[in-house]
Amino acid sequence: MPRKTMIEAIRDAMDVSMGKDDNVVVFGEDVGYFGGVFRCTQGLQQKYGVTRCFDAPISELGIVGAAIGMAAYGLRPCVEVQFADYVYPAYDQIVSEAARIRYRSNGEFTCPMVIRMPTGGGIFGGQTHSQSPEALFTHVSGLKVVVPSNPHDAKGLLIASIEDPDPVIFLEPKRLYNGPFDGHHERPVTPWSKHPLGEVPDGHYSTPLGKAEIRRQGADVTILAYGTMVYVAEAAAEETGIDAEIIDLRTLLPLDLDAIVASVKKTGRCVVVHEATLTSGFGAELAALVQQHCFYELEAPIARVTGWDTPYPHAQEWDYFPGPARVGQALRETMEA
Amino acid sequence: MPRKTMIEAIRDAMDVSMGKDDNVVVFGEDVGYFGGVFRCTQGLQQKYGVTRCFDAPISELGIVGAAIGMAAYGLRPCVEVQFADYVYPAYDQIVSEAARIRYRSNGEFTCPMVIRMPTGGGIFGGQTHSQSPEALFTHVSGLKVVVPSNPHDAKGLLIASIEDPDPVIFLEPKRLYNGPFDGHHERPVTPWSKHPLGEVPDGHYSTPLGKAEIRRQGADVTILAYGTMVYVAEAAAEETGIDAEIIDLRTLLPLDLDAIVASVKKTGRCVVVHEATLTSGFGAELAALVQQHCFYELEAPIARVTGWDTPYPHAQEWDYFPGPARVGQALRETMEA
Amino acid sequence: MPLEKVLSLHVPEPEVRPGGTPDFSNVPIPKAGSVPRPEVDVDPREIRDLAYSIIRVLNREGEAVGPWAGTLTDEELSEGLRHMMTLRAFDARMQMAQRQGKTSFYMQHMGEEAVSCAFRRALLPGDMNFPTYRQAGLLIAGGYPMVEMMNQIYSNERDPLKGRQLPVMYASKEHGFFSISGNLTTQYIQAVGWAMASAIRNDTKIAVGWVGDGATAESDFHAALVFASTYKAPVVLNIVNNQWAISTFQGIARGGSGTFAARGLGFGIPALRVDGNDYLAVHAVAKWATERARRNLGPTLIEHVTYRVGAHSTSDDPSAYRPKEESAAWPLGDPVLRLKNHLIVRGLWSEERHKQAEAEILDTVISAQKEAESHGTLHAGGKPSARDMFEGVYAEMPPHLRRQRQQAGV
Amino acid sequence: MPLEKVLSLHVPEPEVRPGGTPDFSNVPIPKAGSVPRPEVDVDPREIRDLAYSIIRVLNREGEAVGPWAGTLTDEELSEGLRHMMTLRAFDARMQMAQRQGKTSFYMQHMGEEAVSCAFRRALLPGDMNFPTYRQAGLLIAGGYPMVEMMNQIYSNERDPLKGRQLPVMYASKEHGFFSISGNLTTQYIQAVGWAMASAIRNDTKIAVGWVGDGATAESDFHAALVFASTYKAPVVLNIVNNQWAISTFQGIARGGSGTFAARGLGFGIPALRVDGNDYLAVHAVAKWATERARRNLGPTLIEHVTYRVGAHSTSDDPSAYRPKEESAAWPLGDPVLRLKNHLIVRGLWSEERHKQAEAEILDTVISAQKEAESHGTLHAGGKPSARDMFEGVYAEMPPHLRRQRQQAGV
Ligand SMILES: Cc1ncc(C[n+]2csc(CCOP(=O)(O)OP(=O)(O)O)c2C)c(N)n1
Ligand SMILES: Cc1ncc(C[n+]2csc(CCOP(=O)(O)OP(=O)(O)O)c2C)c(N)n1
Ligand SMILES: [Mg+2]
Ligand SMILES: [Mg+2]
Repeated sequence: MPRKTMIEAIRDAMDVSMGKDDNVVVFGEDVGYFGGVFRCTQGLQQKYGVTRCFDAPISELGIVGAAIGMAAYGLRPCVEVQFADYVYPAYDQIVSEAARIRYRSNGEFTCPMVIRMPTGGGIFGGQTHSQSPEALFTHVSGLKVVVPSNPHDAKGLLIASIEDPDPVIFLEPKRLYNGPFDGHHERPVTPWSKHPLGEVPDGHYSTPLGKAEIRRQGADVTILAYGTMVYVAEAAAEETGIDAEIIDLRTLLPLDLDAIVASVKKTGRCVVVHEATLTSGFGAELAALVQQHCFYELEAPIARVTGWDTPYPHAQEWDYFPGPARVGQALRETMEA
Repeated sequence: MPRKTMIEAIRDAMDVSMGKDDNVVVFGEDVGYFGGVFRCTQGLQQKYGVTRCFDAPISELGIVGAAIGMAAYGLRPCVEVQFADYVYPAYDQIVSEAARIRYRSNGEFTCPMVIRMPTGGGIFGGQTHSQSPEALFTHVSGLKVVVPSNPHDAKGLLIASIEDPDPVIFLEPKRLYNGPFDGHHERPVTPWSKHPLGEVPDGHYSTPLGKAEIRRQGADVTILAYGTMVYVAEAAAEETGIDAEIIDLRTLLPLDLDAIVASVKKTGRCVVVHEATLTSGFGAELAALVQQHCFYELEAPIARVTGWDTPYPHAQEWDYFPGPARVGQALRETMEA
Repeated sequence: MPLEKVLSLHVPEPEVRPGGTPDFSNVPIPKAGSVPRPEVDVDPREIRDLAYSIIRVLNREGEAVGPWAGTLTDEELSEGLRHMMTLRAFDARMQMAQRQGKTSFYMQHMGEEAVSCAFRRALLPGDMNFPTYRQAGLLIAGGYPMVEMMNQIYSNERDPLKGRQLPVMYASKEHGFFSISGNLTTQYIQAVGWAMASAIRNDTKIAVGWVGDGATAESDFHAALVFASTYKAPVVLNIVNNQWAISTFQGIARGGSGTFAARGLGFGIPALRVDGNDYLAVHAVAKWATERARRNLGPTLIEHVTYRVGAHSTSDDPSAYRPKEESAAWPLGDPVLRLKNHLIVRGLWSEERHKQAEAEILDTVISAQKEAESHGTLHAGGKPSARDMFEGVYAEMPPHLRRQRQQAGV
Repeated sequence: MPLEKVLSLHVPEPEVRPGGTPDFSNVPIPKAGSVPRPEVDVDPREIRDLAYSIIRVLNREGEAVGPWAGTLTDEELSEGLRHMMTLRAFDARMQMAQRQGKTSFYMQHMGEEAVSCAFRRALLPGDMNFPTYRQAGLLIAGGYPMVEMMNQIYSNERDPLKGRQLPVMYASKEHGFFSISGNLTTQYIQAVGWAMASAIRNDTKIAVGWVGDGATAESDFHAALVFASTYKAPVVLNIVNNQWAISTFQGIARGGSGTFAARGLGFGIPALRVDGNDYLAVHAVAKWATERARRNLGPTLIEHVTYRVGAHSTSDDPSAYRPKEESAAWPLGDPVLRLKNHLIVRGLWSEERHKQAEAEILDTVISAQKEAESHGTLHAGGKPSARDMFEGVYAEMPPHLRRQRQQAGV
């Protein structure tokens, strides 16, 4: 099967969707002629023309607001916000509009659209190229929130998102674009071409939203992760020798609670990991749900390993990033608790 | 001691602060000549002049963005967003700017400002006059988040917020403006003039940020509440006869964790209540912290009683609002667990 | 450079406040018929002055004069009058219903009826409006059933929006009326996006955006003008300048620019100002702008100069911030009276016919109201179910919402 | 009305793409000295045409001509040349340092040096800039120590921002340079707010906002113009039109309006366009606008017409979206060369002095770089501590952060 980087897989998903449905349009800052600062839309304008893939003015509000109008018309816009750190100007259009149009109009109007954004740190991008704002969307009823962790899922989940009848926030862990980064910044990253999950089927397939995937079977403790942290968790499990079961959530909203509960009931222990800051991060919701549904099976408090409650720093990137050492430490403490 | 409504107490806090410090300015939509749609700034323009209290164009982005510039100059702006439901256009200025200016400039510039907004439901305001967006701010490092529940605290906390060196999100439960609403919408509300917490000292005093207050001593279960839900919790305790200890958090960020942990360690049970939607609401953070710090004392899963995960409806307001019946039910279940 | 001079902040104030005597003498009102009518494919740069004038058709004598006259037939005109009278009667009944506690909230159109009623006539099936809460004339003039509107206002068992929305936040795809948002101005850029979509699909339908004078200050206004200007979207962008936001006069949003229409000039978008209380003028300008859009010539910005005679909403009391007499002093008069007089001058109408029409219309409105109330009002009778509250958040209800619905026992 | 005609979307395209031959013949360049200089208290309505022209002082022969000439002394001019040469040398060294892996990122000014260097001369102590990442000339020309800038770029142990910020996101209150945000345009409305504060306190200080052509599309731009227009804030709002966003040419942000300066007209704000590669013209216009502000006459919008010769940043490669030869074809020339020639024509400068100055400047920059590097670079030598990461989120560290710092063991 052909191997692709995550960038190629995402591009492929848009290509397949645009080929299949004329209503799919793609636009955003620098996505047209240039093909996006991460090249995710490269070639789409040449292939589908300037009215299906085009450059937008630098207005995230305008990009999302226009996409909402297009979706109301009947198109399926898949727009790019250049970095998740720049989504806030569009926040009102997402929260007050996209998320509520179906509900408030009782289905007279709907908002099938995808907002793609590179998310997460690890590239020395400082506080405006490193953020992980997923929890600011999981609190919003009416949205779906997806975070792929590999090329195969990225394509399947993006196609599913584009075909979804409701608005989807699609967060692409930029540190995974070229390979499964596990937090060991001192080592070279194995490229996707050498990783089984880099195998991306040609043509159309979709990966269902709302379904988690177990990345590693284990008996001792359940690690709930998504995006880059899936590989950090794998590294931590390896290095501590703790037999952790690692669940890649893939979709945060709606959440695959059954998979989570089944695993924690089995292991009796749970560690939640994410790059975003701790307080009111998505890990809080996961911990709240796990303690509610697995209270009598839990043998240790649920630990959260996350970014610290500070803006994302530049020089101290590796002090900030929740790498394998910190996750391993939490695993040990959770086993000993 | 004089009794005041919450509106009068809030006005008094701004009056005292403006009298004490020329750098305090107040502006927002309809806050100048008219004195605000809830009359919280009534009389301030007449007393301090149009350059200290004035009407702003309908641009929450502009109001907050201009206030940030004013704060950088050295003023202490206290601005009003007409309803918390309308804060999203200003979200980028709050999250990317106000919250980070001290950090990113290493203190060269700071952002002492207060953003006041009426929050919460109970007035048949539908989805755009009823929201409780506190969790969208507690996830943001650099902000402080305050929610008063009575006139006395409202004045003391607002003065403390205006004098605070950092940006404060000040959420005013609009259903409490005129009296301690306990969720029994079928009954008249006792006015603040008949409630001890309606006693508001004249002149300057401040209530420290980051300190919770125990509203009801109890031995059986701890209820974590803030704003309107404090009175709903009181009603539920009364009606169920369960000896609940009710903690009014008052400040959500920074949080008074010690008070919470001490109480839950004592009672062994915990119910978290808020009006905001469940998923990724602030209750998730509270539950995550409590299970982490009180794991071995907890005798039952932490319950969350909140608004449902839908936009705030109009006709179904009382099906949506987490009233005394639902809180009472959760108390019983938690006691029986 | 006199550096010793200190700075001071300028805060715009209206000419008069309660207690003062209204004075609109500073508002320049060009004579009806005096503003030229350019071709729709005119170079925007050649008509910049239209952003600083006011296009008017009906003169003091009630005659239709000048190059913008003559876009409507006699039948259309008398029907237009009925539409405005109907909207006014509808408003009066719903205002009363709100005071009687039959619903929580209402917003009326008094004085602004011509804007949405006349504009609607220039639209074709399939076109889409992105309205604010003050364009119900689009529905009335478009033949949307009044009973449906009332069912929504009452949040009753027949409410097409299932009780989820605040009163007057209607939505109807069939009638080209996009779901109203309680958040100001968000719809403006959405209208541009809808128009872009129509152009992308090589369709013939156009979009129409609506915003109030105060709400032009919101960010979405800028996004709308930027996108409309860049992609030459087939959209008409309306600004309804009724002189007031809530308690805030238009000077706070308008600032130093002479007019709101002028905002379009910086984007190369043709900007027209029209007498919003002149049914014929509004229709003529609407026709001009919609034709530009349909001919793929791009967007048009229209400022409708009118006056909000009533309170902002049932939660508002204007006497606190403007003189009671101000609306009477408003120089552009009352849209219903002006069209009525025109029809009388034309011999198409009479005081008797008017009284008669008023009576007929009131009957229709009252019987619609009776029917609506038979399906319940906000606090009495049939209401949407708690189940409805959980439906429609997504196309398919996800597990967590199903759990919550079960918990709610509904 | 030909209804059968279908719509189509217009997507602006630049004149040429890689492979094509650059052609700026469509860019109208008025003769130097041809644009009149109005009084600073002129009625904005009388100078609308200045938004569509270009104010220029230096002509082809290198002479300073016309009403805008003569605002600088000979010493100031040669110092200005040194500032621009210093900025260029600084950029060259830091670009190289980034390529050598001494830092993560850099953004240069090549071709735009005159804009920030000349503007800085019109400011007084206490005035405050709200810059973007492409106005380091404000610091260089203001005498901010280069070593400090480099310490920040290297995120080393002496970094005034403790390693928290991306390179070039400087901040200095003393030097009137507000903390740069990575989020575009947010600073524009903040500048207006700062100016409003100065006016509220009856101060004499003014604010200066900066934004790029592409970033004018952001919402904050609208908020800034609305507030500046309404409150007549003492602020100068600069748009640096260097023809490109990242890969996006200015037509995507500008749309159908002839110029970016024109955006000001809809707000009644005087809008001037200036040759941004003409040090003398930029200074003359800056003086005019700052004087308006100081005299409490309100805001001014200035579009600096220039060209981004280099890549957008060290992460960008322009050859992918524009012809390599484009910068050479840019009709307004190079700001350093133009000022150099002017000084030579005036007999104040010579090729020898220039070479000599270049050498001196390079020495200063290199020794500053040596000193900075002695305090560390991003991946080597002295660095800010992990403790610094936890400090300064609030004035006082709250308990939860103290717990986290302990957990981190620092
Ligand atoms: C984002 C947002 N901010 C504030 C409000 C509160 N609000 C509702 S209507 C209104 C005034 C609008 O005035 P205008 O745009 O002139 O429209 P009009 O009511 O006069 O038709 C305000 C401030 C809101 N609904 N949304
Ligand atoms: C809110 C936001 N959106 C997008 C970006 C990404 N971005 C950084 S610079 C840039 C281009 C800006 O172009 P322009 O305003 O012309 O400034 P120039 O770089 O040409 O000086 C973009 C899109 C950002 N930093 N912030
Ligand atoms: Mg209005
Ligand atoms: Mg640029």
